Amino acid sequence: MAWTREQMAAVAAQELNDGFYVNLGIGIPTLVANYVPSGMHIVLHGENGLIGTGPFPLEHEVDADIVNASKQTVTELPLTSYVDSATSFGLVRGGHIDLAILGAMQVSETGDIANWTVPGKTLKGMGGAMDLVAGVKRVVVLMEHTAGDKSKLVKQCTLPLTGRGVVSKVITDLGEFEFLPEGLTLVALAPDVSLNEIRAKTEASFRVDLHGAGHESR
Amino acid sequence: MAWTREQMAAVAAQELNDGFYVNLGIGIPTLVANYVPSGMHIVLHGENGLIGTGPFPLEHEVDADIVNASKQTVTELPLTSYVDSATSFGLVRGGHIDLAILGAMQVSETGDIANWTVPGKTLKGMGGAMDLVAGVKRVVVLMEHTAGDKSKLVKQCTLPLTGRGVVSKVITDLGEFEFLPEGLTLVALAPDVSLNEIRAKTEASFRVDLHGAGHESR
Amino acid sequence: MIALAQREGVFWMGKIYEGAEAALKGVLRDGLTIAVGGFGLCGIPEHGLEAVRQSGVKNLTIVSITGGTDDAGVGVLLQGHQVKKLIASYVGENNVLMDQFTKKELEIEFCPQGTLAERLRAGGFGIPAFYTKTGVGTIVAEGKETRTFDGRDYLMERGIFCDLALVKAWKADEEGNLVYRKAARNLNPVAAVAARLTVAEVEHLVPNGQLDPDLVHTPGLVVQRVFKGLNFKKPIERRTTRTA
Amino acid sequence: MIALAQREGVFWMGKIYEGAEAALKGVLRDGLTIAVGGFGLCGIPEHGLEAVRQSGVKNLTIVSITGGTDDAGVGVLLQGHQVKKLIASYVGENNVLMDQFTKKELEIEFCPQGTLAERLRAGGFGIPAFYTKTGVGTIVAEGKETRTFDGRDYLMERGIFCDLALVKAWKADEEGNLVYRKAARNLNPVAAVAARLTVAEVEHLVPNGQLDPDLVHTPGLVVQRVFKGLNFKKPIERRTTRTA
Repeated sequence: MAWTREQMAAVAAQELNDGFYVNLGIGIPTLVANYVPSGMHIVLHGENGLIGTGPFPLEHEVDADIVNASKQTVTELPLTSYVDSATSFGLVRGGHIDLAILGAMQVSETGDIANWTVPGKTLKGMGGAMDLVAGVKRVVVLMEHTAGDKSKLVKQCTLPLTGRGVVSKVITDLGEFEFLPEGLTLVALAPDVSLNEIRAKTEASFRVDLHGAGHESR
Repeated sequence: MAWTREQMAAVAAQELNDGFYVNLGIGIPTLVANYVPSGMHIVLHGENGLIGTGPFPLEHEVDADIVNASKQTVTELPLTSYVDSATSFGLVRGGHIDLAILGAMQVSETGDIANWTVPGKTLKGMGGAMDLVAGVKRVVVLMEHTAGDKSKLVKQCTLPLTGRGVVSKVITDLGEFEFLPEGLTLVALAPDVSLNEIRAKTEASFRVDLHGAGHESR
Repeated sequence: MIALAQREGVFWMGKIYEGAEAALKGVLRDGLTIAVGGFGLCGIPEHGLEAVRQSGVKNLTIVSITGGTDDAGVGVLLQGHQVKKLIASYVGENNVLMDQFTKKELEIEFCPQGTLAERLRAGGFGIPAFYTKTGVGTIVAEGKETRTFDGRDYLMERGIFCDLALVKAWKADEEGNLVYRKAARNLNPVAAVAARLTVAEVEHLVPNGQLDPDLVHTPGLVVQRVFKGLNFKKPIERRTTRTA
Repeated sequence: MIALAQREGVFWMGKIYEGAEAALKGVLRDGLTIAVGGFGLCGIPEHGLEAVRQSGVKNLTIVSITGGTDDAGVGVLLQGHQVKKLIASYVGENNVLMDQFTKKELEIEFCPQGTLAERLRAGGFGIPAFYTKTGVGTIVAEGKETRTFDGRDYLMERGIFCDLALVKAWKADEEGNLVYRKAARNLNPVAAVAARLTVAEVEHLVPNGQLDPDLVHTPGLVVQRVFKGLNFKKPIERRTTRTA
């Protein structure tokens, strides 16, 4: 049985460490905030300049000047600070953010990621996505394993890239993959998902190491 | 009769315009602050990050955290703001400071300036001098015309340069020189100083135009 | 402190103007390059943008994080077909923009958001170019120099310096010192340094001496004109709430 | 907000330490590159420097605006012959330094002050190199790439990233958010971003929630360790006063 979106978020939450500064992308990554282990100190970085993002506001707390990088109204925490866009992305580019958990349309077996545009569809722009994948210390992708019947974990991205060789881990509804020095490696399977099933649904070449691993990934 | 230091400062004060942000170097340039025409709005930029420098403090006002670029204790004004070193010099480099009035050891006929070190003497370092001459919109030098019997306005600087082709005007105790498109031009003489005297004491080649000029200098 | 003098003709009259139209008088013309503060609709110079719209100037190049929405932010200038080129990182919320882009009436230069902010800061701070790993190996790298430092590849990106910057702050004093409020700061401080003329609109105007000098985000040194905006709309792009 | 947990072993114990020695425990070793905040003696991390002195580590590379004085600022490290190389813009007030430099015990890389500050910011913000007109045509240009942009010459300067940054702030909260006071801010904010480990000493430590989030100059995100310094000397290099 494949992982649900919630379960995928829970798996991704295992990437968190106490004291981490984390950037969460829109979609499934947003759910990771619900799975921070209790007592763990995690600060969410919003690349629009809000460091220490709180939950959505109560109706009477809504403040047009407090928004996250998805332009949603949010709240402050007692530890919150604000910086300008150049500083916020300087922190990203300089590797000061420990972890980014992002969605993707394609990830290649060499760690390339495509998550900003589909040619022929409405053009939106990369926003801060290219900065994040290039700059954050560790990039974890949360995505469905397939789109229709096509693998999203590919030999080579066919969509325009967001970054090249930047992904450290991919968590799909079927399993968990690490980019290790030896190459893309399947390190966990969702319950009742077989190796044969995941092989059939994966275009990318990958190794299998379901025991250990994970400590030396980039 | 040559200009005194005070008179040189008063001549330099004619460079000021209402609303100017000005950086004053140590030595004679410091005196220019005493000749700001009354009612004129001038803000002094201290490159250590104090924008809007006030006068020296009264004894009881001394604050170790309020110093100018010469590390002297100074005071704030109601319009003062503080920035960090990178921002302060960003403002310099970006051409946001209207005028710098600086001392010099040599200025060449092409507008090179040497004012930071004399080989063989104690090494101190350029501090912010190279940033200022390269970045500020208009650089005016206040210096004695000669050192001993040697002209400080030279064909080519023999001392290590602070900047190349950056000086707009030189005011010495003997006269006032502009760097015009036509070249270095003597535009004013101190009282009772003759053209012959200034020619004899000046190594640099210069034109003479004691009427008009001054509006098209770089 | 020297009091701010009122000005006639060549005299300096201080930095405070009566509204957007007055603050932009003599400045607007066709073909300007304008840096616009704000992230989406948060912290946008709404009065300044409206005044540019009403002026009818055309062929503008706009530098901003987003293209705004159909009827707010930079979107108000697109409505009037006033924009020739947009340098932005995201344009997802604007149908007017998409229509003009599809018809090739509008040129868009996509720039990663962090690179965009840094290009404005660089341009404003006398740095003509810098290197970044953002965008290496992507279409953003096309036509740009790639260079290796310490074994890693980087792109060269150019600084941007504009004719005009429109920024929105929370408070200003008479000197033009600006304080932004919360996430409405965003691109405003770098837009403010990246132009020959910076016009700031603020919610509150206070006398000199009323702002904490340690809290000033943008020194008045880079701000030439300031006005107090009346009735800020402060639109919210995505109102999201939780229930207690 | 999630409370700061105390830590044993591998658990995170928050950022607050009891004094300089505790905050630098396990960090100091020979050969480190250390960014040091302060301008002259204004805003220097005096307790951190003293702890480095007492540790006796050697062959340090120090990045700071000045070389301090004979007995204060970076000067305390020179006294103990702990510095191999100094990257600075001004060293005029220190005889110990001059002596070591003359005897070739100390290497000095002179760097224009604005370039120095920008190199630290660049290094901390993932920019390996940038161009500046500062120093073109001077000895600072020797050995550096000169490049023409839009008809003007610029030098390429490299970012600096350090093993350790020692900074001094006025206030910090438990998160490590820092607020500097007046001209004591200077190099501290760029030093703080330009190191793998940043240790901040502060005059006042306050609980989270006590700092205005708009006033934070350095976000705790880049600050790993904080301690409250006792009995700051805050030496004044040139006490100048006027009479009423």
